Amino acid sequence: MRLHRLSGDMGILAGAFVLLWFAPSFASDYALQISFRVMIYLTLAESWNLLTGSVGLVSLGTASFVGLGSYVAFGLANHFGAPIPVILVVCALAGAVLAALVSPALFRLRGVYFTVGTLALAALLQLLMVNLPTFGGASGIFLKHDPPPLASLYHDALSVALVASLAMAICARTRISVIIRAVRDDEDAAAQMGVRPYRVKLAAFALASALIAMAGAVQAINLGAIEPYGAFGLQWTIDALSMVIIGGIGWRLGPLAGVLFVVMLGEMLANYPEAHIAITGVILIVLIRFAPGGIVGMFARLFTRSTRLSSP
Amino acid sequence: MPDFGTVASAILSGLLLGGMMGLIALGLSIVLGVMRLVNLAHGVFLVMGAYAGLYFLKLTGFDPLLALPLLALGIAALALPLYRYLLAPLAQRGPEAQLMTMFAVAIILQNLFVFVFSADTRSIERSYATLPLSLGAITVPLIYVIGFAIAVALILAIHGLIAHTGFGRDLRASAADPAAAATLGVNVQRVQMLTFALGTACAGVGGVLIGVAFQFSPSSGGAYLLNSLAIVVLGGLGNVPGTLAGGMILGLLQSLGGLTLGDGYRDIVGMALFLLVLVFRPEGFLAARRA
Amino acid sequence: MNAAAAPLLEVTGLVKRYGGVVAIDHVDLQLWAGTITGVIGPNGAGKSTLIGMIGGAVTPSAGHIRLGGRDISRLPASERARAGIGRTYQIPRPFLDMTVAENLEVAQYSMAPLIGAGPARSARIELLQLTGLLDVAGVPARALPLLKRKRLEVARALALKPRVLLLDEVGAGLIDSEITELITLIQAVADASVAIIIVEHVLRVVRACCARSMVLNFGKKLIEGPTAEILAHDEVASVYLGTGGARQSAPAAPKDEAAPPPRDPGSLSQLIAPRSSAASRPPLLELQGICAGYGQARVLKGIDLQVHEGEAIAILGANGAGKTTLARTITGAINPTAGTLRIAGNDAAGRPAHDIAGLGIAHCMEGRRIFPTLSVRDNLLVAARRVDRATAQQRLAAVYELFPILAERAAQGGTSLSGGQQQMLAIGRALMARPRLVIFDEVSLGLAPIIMDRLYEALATLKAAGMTLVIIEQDVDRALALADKVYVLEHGIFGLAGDPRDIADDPRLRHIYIGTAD
Amino acid sequence: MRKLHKSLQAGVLFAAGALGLTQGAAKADEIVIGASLPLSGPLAGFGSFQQWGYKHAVDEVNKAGGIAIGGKKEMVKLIIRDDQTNPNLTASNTQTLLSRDHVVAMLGSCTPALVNAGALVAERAKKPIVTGCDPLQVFTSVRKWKYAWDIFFSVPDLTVAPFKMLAAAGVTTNKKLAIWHDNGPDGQANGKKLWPAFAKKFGYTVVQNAEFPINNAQFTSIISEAKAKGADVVLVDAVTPPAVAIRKQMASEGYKPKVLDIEKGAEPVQFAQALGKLADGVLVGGYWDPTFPYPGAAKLAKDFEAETKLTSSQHIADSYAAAQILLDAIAAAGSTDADKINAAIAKTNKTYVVGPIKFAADHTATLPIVSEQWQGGKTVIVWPKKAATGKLLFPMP
Repeated sequence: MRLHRLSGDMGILAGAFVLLWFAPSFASDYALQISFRVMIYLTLAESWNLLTGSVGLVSLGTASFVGLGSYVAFGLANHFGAPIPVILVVCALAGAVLAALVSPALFRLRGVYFTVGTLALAALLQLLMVNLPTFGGASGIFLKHDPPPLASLYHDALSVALVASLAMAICARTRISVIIRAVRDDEDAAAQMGVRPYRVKLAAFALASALIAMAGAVQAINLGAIEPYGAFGLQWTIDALSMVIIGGIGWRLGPLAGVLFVVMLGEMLANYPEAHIAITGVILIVLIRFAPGGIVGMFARLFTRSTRLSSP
Repeated sequence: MPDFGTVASAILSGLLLGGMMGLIALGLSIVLGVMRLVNLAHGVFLVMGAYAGLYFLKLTGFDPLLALPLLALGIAALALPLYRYLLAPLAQRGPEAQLMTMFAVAIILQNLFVFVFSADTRSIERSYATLPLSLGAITVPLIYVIGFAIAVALILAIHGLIAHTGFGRDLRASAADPAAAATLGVNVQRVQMLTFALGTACAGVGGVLIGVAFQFSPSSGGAYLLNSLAIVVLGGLGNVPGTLAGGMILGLLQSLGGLTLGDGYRDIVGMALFLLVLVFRPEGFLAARRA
Repeated sequence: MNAAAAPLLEVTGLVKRYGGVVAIDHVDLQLWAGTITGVIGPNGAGKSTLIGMIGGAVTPSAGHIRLGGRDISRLPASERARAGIGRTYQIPRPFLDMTVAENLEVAQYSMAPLIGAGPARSARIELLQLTGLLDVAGVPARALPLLKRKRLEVARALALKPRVLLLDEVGAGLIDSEITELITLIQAVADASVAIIIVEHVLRVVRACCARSMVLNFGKKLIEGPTAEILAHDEVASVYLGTGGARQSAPAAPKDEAAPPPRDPGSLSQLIAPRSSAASRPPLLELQGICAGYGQARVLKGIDLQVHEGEAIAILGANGAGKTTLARTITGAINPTAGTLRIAGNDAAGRPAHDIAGLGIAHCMEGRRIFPTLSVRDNLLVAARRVDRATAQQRLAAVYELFPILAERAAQGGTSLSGGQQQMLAIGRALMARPRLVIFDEVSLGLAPIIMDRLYEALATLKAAGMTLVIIEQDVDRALALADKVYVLEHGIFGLAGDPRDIADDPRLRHIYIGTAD
Repeated sequence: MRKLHKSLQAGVLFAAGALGLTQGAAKADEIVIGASLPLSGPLAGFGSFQQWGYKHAVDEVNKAGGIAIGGKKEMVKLIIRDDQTNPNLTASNTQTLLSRDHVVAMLGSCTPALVNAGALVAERAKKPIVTGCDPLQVFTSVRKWKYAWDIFFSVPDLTVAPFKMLAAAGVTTNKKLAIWHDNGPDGQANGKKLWPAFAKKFGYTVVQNAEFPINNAQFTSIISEAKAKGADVVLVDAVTPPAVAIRKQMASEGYKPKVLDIEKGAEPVQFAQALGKLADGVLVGGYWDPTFPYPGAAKLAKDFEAETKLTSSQHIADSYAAAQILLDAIAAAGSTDADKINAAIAKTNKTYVVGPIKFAADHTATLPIVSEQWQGGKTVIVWPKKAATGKLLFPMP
């Protein structure tokens, strides 16, 4: 039954992927730009939803891995002339390795302490990059060669987002989901049943970090220039988190809904630059207050059957 | 190698500054303890306090440090409607909803400050803020000593309030088990509202001190928020004297880090220390002293 | 039992210290496959700590635990589970948002991630059948009543295919008929390959299931042997039951805890609100057609109740009948969805909890709910509201007179007390408001019989002094002995109400409360 | 399953609808140019000056009837987006302006990180971008530009100015120099390389070289070290908030060097407003002042102050000039074709409000540097002599 649902998800994802893959041939440049942004944010949001919505690790460390991916990608491109697929694979590995390196420390922390620990990690990495001249210091690094054209970058972002969505589908639709939810609900009780909570959390953390690092790499190549304040900026963390909360935390479709909403809202409000942020804040407050399960939660109440991954 | 005077002055000013940071962190700490809320608008409340001090001086000509109680009350009063209309309705909804709401409040207020006061860097100009205080080879800014004295006095007053009064008992009970406290007759919403106001007032008073001693702009709040979080963890959640000690330790170590590694590494030392404490004593470095 | 064979589980010199307190002091234990061993002892004897150390939730300070010859003392809980140790929690901890079947999948898939879906399913069905949960396989664990949650605990532990099964207080909180069902389950589970440890207050379970038992007292093994002999032993009786002439000779419980309450109720007037003088006064508490619940689940379905000043009311009922929901509705922790709630004539439905407390209703909550960060004294003072310092001190003195141990421990942290002392603190705290009516919710739950006696003496003293009481209890005998009037909750309505003597003899009580005679 | 499908469909429809809504319908007879500016975040102060400069130039052209394209006068529409001081947003804003609003050319943001992020996008899209607010050497170090143009000061000009000024004024110091700089890009470039090199050339001894985080607030140990070492000359590279803190703490540490030059941070009027009397004597390099003998200089400052009731800043000048250069180029090209505009920009040769502009082969035009000193709440140009509006206050009070 569960596998049946998984194959359904796979089908939809494959269909969407094929459809979107050919978007550059009929969509406008603007639509492509927006889609690129959606794919990057979707990857971040899916990863954050896996960590927080499913495993229960409230992370404020998204920026650490975006920055890591950016710097690793530039190192590979500038020093070795690596092609993008290679860059993505290495960045994913780097993200997973960093996650594995810091997890012995971070996983000792529970609840709000884990959260501030991840926040401190991002701040620490940013400060280190600013001060270490090896990595360009505060001036950052420029890509030596021109980045590939938008259509090609779009395909990279789309592929990363597909990998992220596939991974989340597997986490949500297979027996893995039972284990993940057990760890989130009651770590001790799960351990008493033979689940190794540390490994489960580490696997989720490494997976999310690998995905985020890949998104960071694509975004950095798109920019052509990186420096610590932008690459390790808190804004990445806040974006991922607010998109998932707006979309509906813990819901399978929450990240997608949140990303679409926030990106569209940003575009619509961009013509009022002075008030843009304040209006976003007001909308955020109203949504949190009156749509507790986010956009998806709101819609789900209208349907009887729900596609809920798990309750928050 | 720097001489004795430089080292001693750095250590002392680090400690004094840490005391002021302790007051700011205390506001964050009590709100976190009672409401389980990491108040992401804490830094913006600090900036609000600084603007309040600046305009108080401009409009009345009176020294804002002398009018601190008045300013604190004013800022606390602003926190009440925020609690009543934004936070209280979300009380049953878990911490994320309140967290995100306060984040939204922070960006709205910051935007509002830019709009009303412009993005300019401001400072509350007082003549004593630029006087040195020398003791032999040791020189520290007089304002650090004044700020430290005010901060310590307030921290001790809050400690007394929490440890020895009926309100403090209600506060501790609400923090430990809000449902049980309510059943015993404690108006938990009122306690939370007053705690939120008190925490906001701490940020506001800290903001006036920062405004006089340093400078501020609408976007200054973020750095103080991060520092305060580090201090809360260092001092142990809900531990009032620990928060003061945590602030002073952080200030001291940042000064020492700056002296030994260069000032570029000040913040790194703070962050690294913060992570180390988190990892080895997540309940706080000084939590053992907790009652 | 084959004494010559190597034991399946061997515990040697096990020690657990918490700071200066020794919770388990050099305990040895040997278990063979196919046996069931009972562990009994008073509250705080270290029974749960022992289970925790064997299961891996608690790290031993010293000593060794060997499973089939392999030293597992330092392994984390997950590895012990994988090595074949299954445990249940005293208070069930199912994954609330998962269905019953999914709860079992957690154990299955963690042990054998690649097991085929078919075999896993049939193994699950078999387990669910064995534990009587097949009909609720698709129900979220959140919706299960206590008995089924306890069964789920057992089923989850069994899904590990354990070699050693640790059952922690599976009988606690269950009524007689439910305990009978549990005994049947345990006996069905036992087979030649499994060693079972049962930690239990309910002696019926131990008697029925365990061939051998050991008694723990103050962290030490007091005695070990065949269950029947153990239970007949004088020393055990004095330690555990607090009965008989052995009381002086054994440290059954600290003396101060067992001291009788003051005979002179004079000081109690500080703690009991004076009666109103009006002749035609309305009932102190009046419920009409009260309905309440949580979200979609309707728990109370039309409750009518009147409590007059000076009355002692007992509310009985099986687990899940809605007793605690009723208490929470009266005290404002949840709002009724229908009906009227009047306190001394004032409409109180929908008012917040602190308002209701202000009207003179105190609630001595289930689970005690002591504030860990407050001292004993501050725990008490929280409840003395809107009174001057002198009055608060008088009330404090009166509570201390009722429970002298609280005066001794006044400056200590609230949760540093033993379970019984914490319950006294909870009662004292409820009285500090000088309430007009107190609801006592499961005050005896999880306590040794001697402490239960002591608490019920205190309640009797309060009643004698004129206090209005609502007692929510599972223990029928104690409640019937104290109450003027008894109500029995069944599926959210009062199935039976009346004079305790009539109720006690009423055959319907047996039907409603204990279940059918067989 | 069906629900999921429905939701996906709904999502796609929603997205398509939203995109349709936001498609900016540019009128046929408009020339659209765009800019992404830091209107919020730490650089919001700069952003607001630039926004005024850009808008002012566009307004003037429109008041004069617009620009002739193919013989027909068209109005200019300037679309500004906020990048929140985040280079990621500068890039995406620029992408959106190019692809959605079909702007014919861009105006730059402020500071290297933001300007470069936007310029790289425009460069790839082959659309011209004219900017100020990006020091020339940083700008040219990014790449060889084809479509991006920068008018600003040259970094060596700025860093050498204090030395030249002191030499010209003929004042005596003990030639002991303390350098304090933040760890931002220009802070590191000036503080680590350029100043020490010039110090050697001009015969100064660097007794201290301290680096601090960009938003540092606590400088007492740096200051007391310089004091202990007896440096007469202090050169600082910092943004305004730490600049204010440095000046305050120097006073409260009782440290009075004879010369204090704070690059970047001491430039805006808020520096003097925040410090009051303490600002007196502080030196800072500048590239523009209303007293400059260029057409429209005095009027520009007057217009700004009349319109906004705020004190003017040099940032209104380079932004105003950048916009004028672009608009002139569009007019010269008589077309909205990017390459034609770009070629016209390259041919720019005219004196603007900031001085004569003629782009070098590396797409830069250098603004001359002057040394300014705060005196009584106002800046006075003290060097070079031909631009001077006042006398050097020495030593610093």
